[in-house]
Order: sequence, then structure tokens, then C-alpha cells
Amino acid sequence: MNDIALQASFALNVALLLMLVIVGIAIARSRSLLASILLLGIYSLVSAAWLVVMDAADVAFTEAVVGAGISTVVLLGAILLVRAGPVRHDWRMTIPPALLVLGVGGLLIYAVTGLPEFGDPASPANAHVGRSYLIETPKEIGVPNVVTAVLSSYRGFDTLGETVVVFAAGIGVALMLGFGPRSALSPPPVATGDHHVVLRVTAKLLIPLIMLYAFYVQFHGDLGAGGGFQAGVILAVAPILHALVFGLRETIEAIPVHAVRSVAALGVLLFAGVGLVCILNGGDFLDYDYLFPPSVEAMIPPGLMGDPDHAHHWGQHFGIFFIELGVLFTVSATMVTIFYGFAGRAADEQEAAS
Amino acid sequence: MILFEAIYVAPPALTAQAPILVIAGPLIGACAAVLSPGARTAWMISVLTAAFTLWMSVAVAGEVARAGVIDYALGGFAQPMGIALRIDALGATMALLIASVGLLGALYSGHALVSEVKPEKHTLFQSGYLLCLAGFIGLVLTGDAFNAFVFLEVSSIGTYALVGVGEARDKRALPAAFNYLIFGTVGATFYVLGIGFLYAATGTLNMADMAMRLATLGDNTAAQAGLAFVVAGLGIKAAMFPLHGWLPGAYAGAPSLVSVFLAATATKAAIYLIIRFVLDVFPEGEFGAIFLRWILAPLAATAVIVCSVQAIFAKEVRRILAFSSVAQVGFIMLGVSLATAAGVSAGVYYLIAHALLKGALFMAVGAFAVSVRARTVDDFAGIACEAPWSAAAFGVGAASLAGVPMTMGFLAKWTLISAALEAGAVWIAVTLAIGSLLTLIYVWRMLEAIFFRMPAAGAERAREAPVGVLVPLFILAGLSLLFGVTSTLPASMADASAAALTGAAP
Amino acid sequence: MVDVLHLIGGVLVVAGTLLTLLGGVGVMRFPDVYTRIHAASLTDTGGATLVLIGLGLISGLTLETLKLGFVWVFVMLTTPAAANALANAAFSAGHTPRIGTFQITKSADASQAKPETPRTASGDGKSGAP
Amino acid sequence: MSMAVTHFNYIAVIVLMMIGLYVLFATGNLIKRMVGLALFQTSTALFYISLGKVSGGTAAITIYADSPEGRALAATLDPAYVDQFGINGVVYSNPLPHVLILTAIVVGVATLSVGLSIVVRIREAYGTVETDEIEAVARVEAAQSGPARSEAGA
Amino acid sequence: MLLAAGVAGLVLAMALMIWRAIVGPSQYDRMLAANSFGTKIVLLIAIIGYLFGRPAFLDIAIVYALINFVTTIALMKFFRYRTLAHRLGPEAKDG
Repeated sequence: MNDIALQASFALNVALLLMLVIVGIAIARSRSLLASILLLGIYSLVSAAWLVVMDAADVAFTEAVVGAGISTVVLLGAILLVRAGPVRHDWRMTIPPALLVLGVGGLLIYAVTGLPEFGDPASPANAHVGRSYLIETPKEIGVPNVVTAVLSSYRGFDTLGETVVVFAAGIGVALMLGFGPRSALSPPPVATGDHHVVLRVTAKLLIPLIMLYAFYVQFHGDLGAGGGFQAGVILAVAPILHALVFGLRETIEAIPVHAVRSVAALGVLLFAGVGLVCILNGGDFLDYDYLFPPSVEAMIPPGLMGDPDHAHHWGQHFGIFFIELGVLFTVSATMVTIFYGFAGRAADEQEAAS
Repeated sequence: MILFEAIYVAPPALTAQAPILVIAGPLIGACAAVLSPGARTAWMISVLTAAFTLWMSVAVAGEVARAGVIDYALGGFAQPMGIALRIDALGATMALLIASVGLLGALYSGHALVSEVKPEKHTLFQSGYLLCLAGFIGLVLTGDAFNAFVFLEVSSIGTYALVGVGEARDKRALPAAFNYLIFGTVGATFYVLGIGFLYAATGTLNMADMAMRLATLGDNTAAQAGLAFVVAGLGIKAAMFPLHGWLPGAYAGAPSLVSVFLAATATKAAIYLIIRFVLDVFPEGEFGAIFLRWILAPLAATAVIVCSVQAIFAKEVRRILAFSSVAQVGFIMLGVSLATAAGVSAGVYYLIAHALLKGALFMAVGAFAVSVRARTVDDFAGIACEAPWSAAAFGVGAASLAGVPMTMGFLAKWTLISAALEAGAVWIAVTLAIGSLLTLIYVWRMLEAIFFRMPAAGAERAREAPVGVLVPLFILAGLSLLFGVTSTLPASMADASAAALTGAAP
Repeated sequence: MVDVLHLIGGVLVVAGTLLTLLGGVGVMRFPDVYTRIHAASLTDTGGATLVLIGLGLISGLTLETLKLGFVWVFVMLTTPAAANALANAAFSAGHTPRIGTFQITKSADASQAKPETPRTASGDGKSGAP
Repeated sequence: MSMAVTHFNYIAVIVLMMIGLYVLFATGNLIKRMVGLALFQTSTALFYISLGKVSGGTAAITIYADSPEGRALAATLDPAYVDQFGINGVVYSNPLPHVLILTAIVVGVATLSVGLSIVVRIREAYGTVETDEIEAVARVEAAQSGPARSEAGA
Repeated sequence: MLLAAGVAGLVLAMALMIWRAIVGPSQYDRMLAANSFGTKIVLLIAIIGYLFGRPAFLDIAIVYALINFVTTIALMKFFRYRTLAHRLGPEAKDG
């Protein structure tokens, strides 16, 4: 990094944050739901670029696949089903929230006066546990991407919880939208009138590439940015694109609703199963050092995986591999479930009252 | 707590892993429920899992009684690098309470769900229920502030939809579920924000480590605001006045199983976390004392009065019970805000009492609902003639709520008021007394309708609920009575909890 | 040699970004949605090509160059397809192209006063969220 | 330096949070409220990430100080600074907030999808997604239906 | 230096796109702005990677290039067919 890069980093930080504020205000002022959603997509794009500037490559990755991809599609699906008119604004309604917001803002400003300045390497946040992870990861985990190491080893239990949250969201959406005469099972009509050759050909080319790329992100996650969650969303994009172009019914024929729900459950089971295997081999829950019984570990030749000293890194590598696989299953299946829920719902034909 | 050592026998290897199994068990059960072929299997999985969870939580409670505090390092990493479960007497008590209600709820759901939720939804519903159970237990056992947020969300995300499923009976459940989601998420986000400030001030997420570092930090605006955000966020989840707007609708609209479980556990788990932060993580000092005395206590007192009055004027029985819940949260917080060992012990005792009796009340209302569509107090007129057993259980729960002697509710109110007087907080004692009187009024309204009025002419006839519903209902109501006579077990647990928090001898 | 490649790469990157900037100006100034699509999609693919070639020169022959190639392929696949879909959607929704129905001078005036598309298909409420 | 410069990130993030909260509470349209909620949650994420930035740091993916990449990164940072705050000759940003926010983003999308699914059901049940209209419908229906059990047989 | 200038140019172009997305006037203009904004973010992230000496960021750029397409198709179906479930194109298969 050179001087110009440092200055550019700061300038970009400021410029992108200002853009975020402007887009945020535009969202607040917008009367059209669709415009809000498009602006939210832009907001997400800008924040992802900002995250890259802040060195949060993995987070930027996630924001990219979630904010710009899944969120927008889900929001679109929702407004299609809701068919709301333009958002009404009543200024009398805005005064109490404005006061609330000012109160919260005041408290936040009060809090910020006690924070160390931005970028301070010696601040408690950066000097205590955060730094220990950077120092210990090469010794204890042996994975280049420290974020992956913290995510799946040190704080693997959080990640289990996160996977369960995704699973719960799938259950919630399925409970709300997955049943009844309006849900995914009645065949939607074919869009007539034009052939959409361009889209069909492009989609045909892209779907395998997307899946390939998802697996790259999955298995490359301990070396670079990426991991099970990002890969799961990318993998889910493939069936979503398929459904968008070739029809939802065709996609459901290929990947049935129940199969998707089961895969989501299997993912969580795989994750929790890894934890239980560690317990059975005498360790604590999710202690990957105990993933393999000692008899197996004794067979590992020293020096495998480029680790001459620590044979047990083997356990960490495979533990991370398996739990990330569990995350991949659950996340991709849940995202598809959510998409099925929204895209498969038949809209109410009568228009909104207003 | 000695009791557990006497009654509990489990392989030591299992006991050592019990802290995690009590969380992982329901998680795995939830996946199994999704994979199960039908409603019946899902229900059996649910009951078995809940029973296993209760067994393990008894093991945890026994271990805590023996060893004091359990530290369970997840992934084998030392604190504060790794996430650890840190279980003291309060956490063990809460886990035991949640697991007990969880099992009774699972039993109850065998019959109750059939009348309220379409059978094809049962597998997913049971799965959501178990996730919720896992979330609340994880929330009270974890020793990591951010991990608590994750479990807060595990318990919430599924619950929002579970509340919404109540639309089959009452479509107002949908807006209620949405409100719950908005408030719940704002609460959780405030919590995360507060944790962010605390992290910025201390550099750690481990609660014990955080407490240590906060103690040496001195005055720091970030840490203070962090605590305020944490308490405000959890206050929304705990339905602390004036952040309780979501609760009446959600409790009134949800399927009765969800009402039972939420009323008995959801607000309680959030209160647990507030207690943990205010008394355990944040150091004793000027700021904490001011916070308790000038913010928490007055709000709690207002809740006691205002929401009791709202309960008096509410029309629907479930809404009365829901407003009553908010008022009772005020009772608990008043006890905690005393910050003395006796006060905290009384608060925890009240919490247990309220969880049991409110669970019983909602379950009884659900038992009536198995056969008849009844919402308002007038609808319940004379239901005692038609469904005497359910009505009796309702009567026991209501008596406990009102604080009739020989019930757990009476002891709870008694210890609470005496703790307030002991601490010299006369105005708190007076508020508690007024609140108890107001409680009496709305409880009497319901009891009068149920027991002393005739059904309206031509009203739909209610039937007694099936045995599968009555058994868990009687266990819950019976616990309120039993602990009203011999309160050694809950009282010792409450005392141990208070001792763990305030550092006094139990 | 390496420096020269870096220099050429840098110049190409700047040229590419200038092209996108130019496209941005076009999107800002052009009178109707079709001309704006035209401006944006052409400059986006062109600009992306220049920038990615430039970055390729800077990085030399590494794994990153391959990734740059992938980015290029995806941008070239998706941007025109998306532009096609967009114009298709706009046209079938009743947006008439401005050039051809209005005189050029008139549309120029209109665009200076306020960039507004024909009445039939503008307005947030109608075309956006009925 | 003045607070407005050294704490610029935090102040901008606070403004974003306030916008999100405002959108959440100032509109009666349920979908718009979900958008506000998403904004609010995202801004919390930005706050955490701001906490974890170390000036002159790089993404927490280990690189070797003696690789070309590592040398280029260390080139113009003060060597003393690198010695004090770097790890094996490279200064990294703090990975912990990144991990936490990965989780929070996931929670955010989960909340968004569940919330929107409830909104869709509200639309199906009430025919509208405006809070005041929903309340009006609920009032009308409550007035029409009356007490459930006592009316049932009449 | 040149890369920094490139970043500056892109940021300006992004600002213009934001302006178009806010002003509209039609939803198609906003959609165009959002889509074109995506391409610019791809380029920005790619250049930032080289500017900051971590070209590994390119993975994120690839993801954007892929996801952007899906969003645009979803939007297109939103406008034309008012549903996401339709099959696009020839009616041959099953009508």
C-alpha cells in the first residue's frame, strides 16, 4: 500500500458514505415502492464497495449476494403479491417518529464521543481479542483466511446459530406462504408473445457457470474471501435464474419443494453432527481437533497439508470443510424455499382498495 | 438445589456434556421434525426432544448445584477467544423453567394443535417450536454477548411465523405477528448496537471478560450508552413498559401453544438477560445505581399501574392476560431494581411463579378453545359448568395471579413486598400493593364470568378438553399450588441465583 | 518493461473509466429511456473491456488475470442481455421512443427544461407499482 | 483533529441509522417499513465494520511479509507502526467485527423474508398493506361479528 | 496514481447514476440506473483490489457480475408479466 492508496482509501470512505446517506434519504422520500427497492439495491451495492474499502472482503461478498441479489428478488416478489399503490405520506404521522429518531440519534452521538478515533490500531476493539485471532489463527487453525477461521472454529457456535436462523426463516416463509390453494403448486401460465431468445441462451450459459462458481467460493473459502454462506446463496441463484427464465413449474419439477426443505434440515444436522462427533471422540462440542479419533490421526503422515508440526490441523481443516458444507446445504435450500414461497404464490387479482 | 443431586442419576460422561446437549438436542429435534413423514411423528419427535431437553437441564441444574458455576468451552477454545457457555444458578434455573414449560407445551400440542393448525403444517410447526425452545435455552446459558443475540434471533425468527399461523383462528394474528416482528427486530438491533458499543469500549464479547474490563474502565460514554441500548433492546423483547406495544396482540392472536410458551418463557428470557447485564456485566457504581433507581424502577412502577388498569378495561380474556403479563414484568423488574440479594431473589422467585401461572392460564384458555370459539369475558360466561376441569385449572392459575394465600403467587408477592420494605423502598412496596389490588379486580372479572354466571341463551356448548390437554394443564396449575405449600425448591433456586448475581451468601 | 506495461495498463483503466463517465453523462442528458439504455450499455461494456484489459496488463499472467477474464465474460454476457430485457420491457409497456415522434429541436428543449418521458408511460404510480 | 473528522464514519453511520428508523416508523405501508428495517439493520453492520478498521490495514487473509504483495503493502507504512501493530510484518484490519456482521447480515435477510411473507398474508386477509386501512377493516369486522360464542347459536 | 484517477472517474459516474435513479422519471430509468450502477461497482471493486494491493477482491466483482443479471431478469418479469413464475419463451413444451 502506498500513500496514494491511503489517501484514496480515506477519500473513497468519505465519498461512499456520503453516497449511502444520499441514497438513504432518497429511499425515505420516495413514494414508489419499486423505486425504494431499486434504491435499496443501489444502497446495498454502495455499501458492499465501502466494505471492500474497509477491508471486509467476506462481508462485502455476503452483502453482494444477499443485498443485491436475494433481497431484491424477494422484495420484488412481495410487491407483486401485494400490489400496493404509491406510499402515502401524512406529515402528522411523521412527528412522533421524528422525535424518537432524534432521541436515539442524540444517545448515539453521546455514545460516539466515548469511542476511540476511527482507524485507531490501539483501540480496545482492535487490540484485545481481535488481535489475538490474527496471532493465534496460523498456529491453532492453520487457515489463511482469519475470518473463516474465526467464523467456523473460534466462533463456530455462532455460525451454527446463524445457520439455524436461516433454517428458521425457511420454516417461517414455508408456514406462511407454502400452503393453501394459492401456493406454488398450481401451474403458472407461459408468457407468450415473444421468444426471449437472448435471455434463454444467456441463462443456459450462465446457470452451469453460476453453480461452478458457487463451488469455487465454497471450497476456496479458507484461502480467500468466501465460504458456505456466500456459496449457498450463489448456488441458490442457479435454480432461481432457472425458474425466472424457464418457468417456476419446470424448476419445481426438477427440485421438489419437499426435497428442498429436507436438504435444509440435513444441512443443520450435518453441522450439529460434526459437533456431536467431536463429543463422541472425547472433545467438546465443535472441537474439531477431536473430529478424528486418535487412531485415525496417527495414520496422518506429518507434513500433509503443508503443516509439518501440527497433525491436528487436519481435524480443523476437515471440521471447517464439513460445517461449511452444512451451511451450504441449509442456506441454498432455504433461499430456494423462500423463492418458491414468494414466486409460487398466486396474486390476488382484485386491485387494492385505494 | 440439593434436591437435584438426590433425584438425578445420569452417566457422568453425559453430565459433562449436558450444557451443550440441552441446546443441541432441540436443534436436532427440529431438523428431525422437518424430515418426519407426518403430523403424528412430528409430535412424537417434539415430545421426545423436549423430554430429553428437560432431562439434560435437570442434569445441568444438578451440576450447578454441586459445582457452582459451569464453564463449557465450545470448540475447546479458551475464553475470551472462543464462545463459552457460562451457567450459574440463575441460568440453570431459567433453563430448567424453560425446558419444563417446553415439555408440557409439547405434550399439550398433541391435541391442541389439531383444532388450531392445519395438519399439513404440523411438521414445520413442531420444528419451529423446537427451534424456539433451543433459542431460549441457548439465550440463558451462553456466556457470550453476541452469541446471545444469535439465540435471541433463533428464538424469534421462527416465533414470528408461529404467531402468524394463528390466523386460521383469528386473522388479527397476522398484523400482530408483523408488529411483533418489527418490534422484536428493532429490539434485537438495539441490542446488537449496544453490544457494539460495549465491544468498542472493552474489546471483548465474553460477558465475564467484559465485566472485568468494564470495572477498570471508569466513566465511558460509549459503555454507558451501550448498556442503555442493550437494556432498551431487551426491554422491547421483555415487553417492559413503554416498549410493550407488540405483546397484547401477539399473545391474543397466536395459536394457544405459542401463547403458552411465549407467555411462560419469551419475556422471561429477555428479563434474564437484562438482569445479567445490569447486575452482572455492568460494574456496581454510580451509573448503574442511577440507571436502576431513576429509569428502570419508575418505568416498572408505571407498568404495574397502567397495564393493570388496561387489563381491567380489556374485553378479551387473552388480552387481559397479556396486559397482565406486562404489568407482572413490572413487578419482576421492581424486585430486580432493588439490587439487594433479597430483592433479586424475590424478583427471580416472582419470575418463576409468573411463568408457571401464566402458562397455566393460557393453556386453560386454549383448553376451552379446543371445543368452542370464545374470545371475550362474556363468551366465557358459565363455562365452568361445561368444562369443569379446565375451569378449575384456570381458577388455580388465576388465584395464583391474584395472590391468594396457599398459592405460589401469594408467596411471590409477599417476598417481593417484604424485600422492598427491607430495602427501605417504601414507594415500591406501595406500588406493589396497589398493583396487587388492581390484579385482584381483573382476575375477579374473569372468575366471576366463568364460575358465577350462566351461559348466554342459545350459546354454543363447550365440551371438556381431552385428557391429552388436561394432563399438562394440571401439572402446570398443580405446580403453582405445590410451590405455594412447599416453596423450598423455587425459593432455594431464587436465593442461589441472587447469590450468584449479587455476591451475597445464599 | 514491467513499468511500461503498468503505464499502459493504467492509461487503459483511465480511458475505460472515462468512457463509463461519458456514458453516465449520456444517461443524465439523453431525452428518453431508450437513448439512455443505449448510452449506458454501450459504454459499460466498452469501459469494462478497457478497464479489465488494463488491469490484466498490470497484473501480468497470474490467476488474477483469469479472474479478470471471467469478469469480462460475465459483463459481456449480462450487460447486453439486461439492456435487451430492459428495452423490451419498456417497449412492451408502451414507452414510445422519443426520437421519431418528436422533432429534435422540441425534444432538445424539453430535455433542457426537464427530462421527462412521454405522458403515456411515465409517472411512478402507473408504470411502477400499479 | 476535530471529532467531525476523526469520527466521521460513526457520525455518517448514525445518520443512516436515524434514516432507517425514521422510514420504519413514519410510514404506514408495511413493505416500506420492512425496507426501513433493512436500512436500520444494515447501518448497524456499517457501525461494526467501522470499529474494526485499522488505518493502513488490509483484509485479514494472511499474506507473507516477504512476498511481493506483502512488501508492497508495507512499503510506505512507518516501519515502527508495522512493528507495533502488524503481525509478521503486515498490518491487518480486525477480523472479529467482520465475523459478527456476517452473522448479522444473515439474520437481516432472514428477518426480511419472514416479515415480507407475513405482509403478503396480511394483504390476502385484509386486502391492503396500509396500517390505518388494516385497522379500519379490523374495526368494521369486530363491530359486525360481535361476541363469538354468545352469538353463535342465535 | 492512474488507478486512483480511474477510481475517481468511476465514483463520478456512480454519482450520475444515483442522480438518475433518484430523479427517474420513469421506473425504467431507475432500473437502468440500478443495472448500470452494478456494472460500475464491478469495475470499482476490481480497480480497488489492485489499488490496495489485494487483487483477491476480484471474486466479489465476479459475483456482482453474475447476480446483477438475475436481478435484472426479475425486474423485467416484474414489469412485463407481473409475476416471477412465468416461463419465458416458446410455448412448444406443454402450453
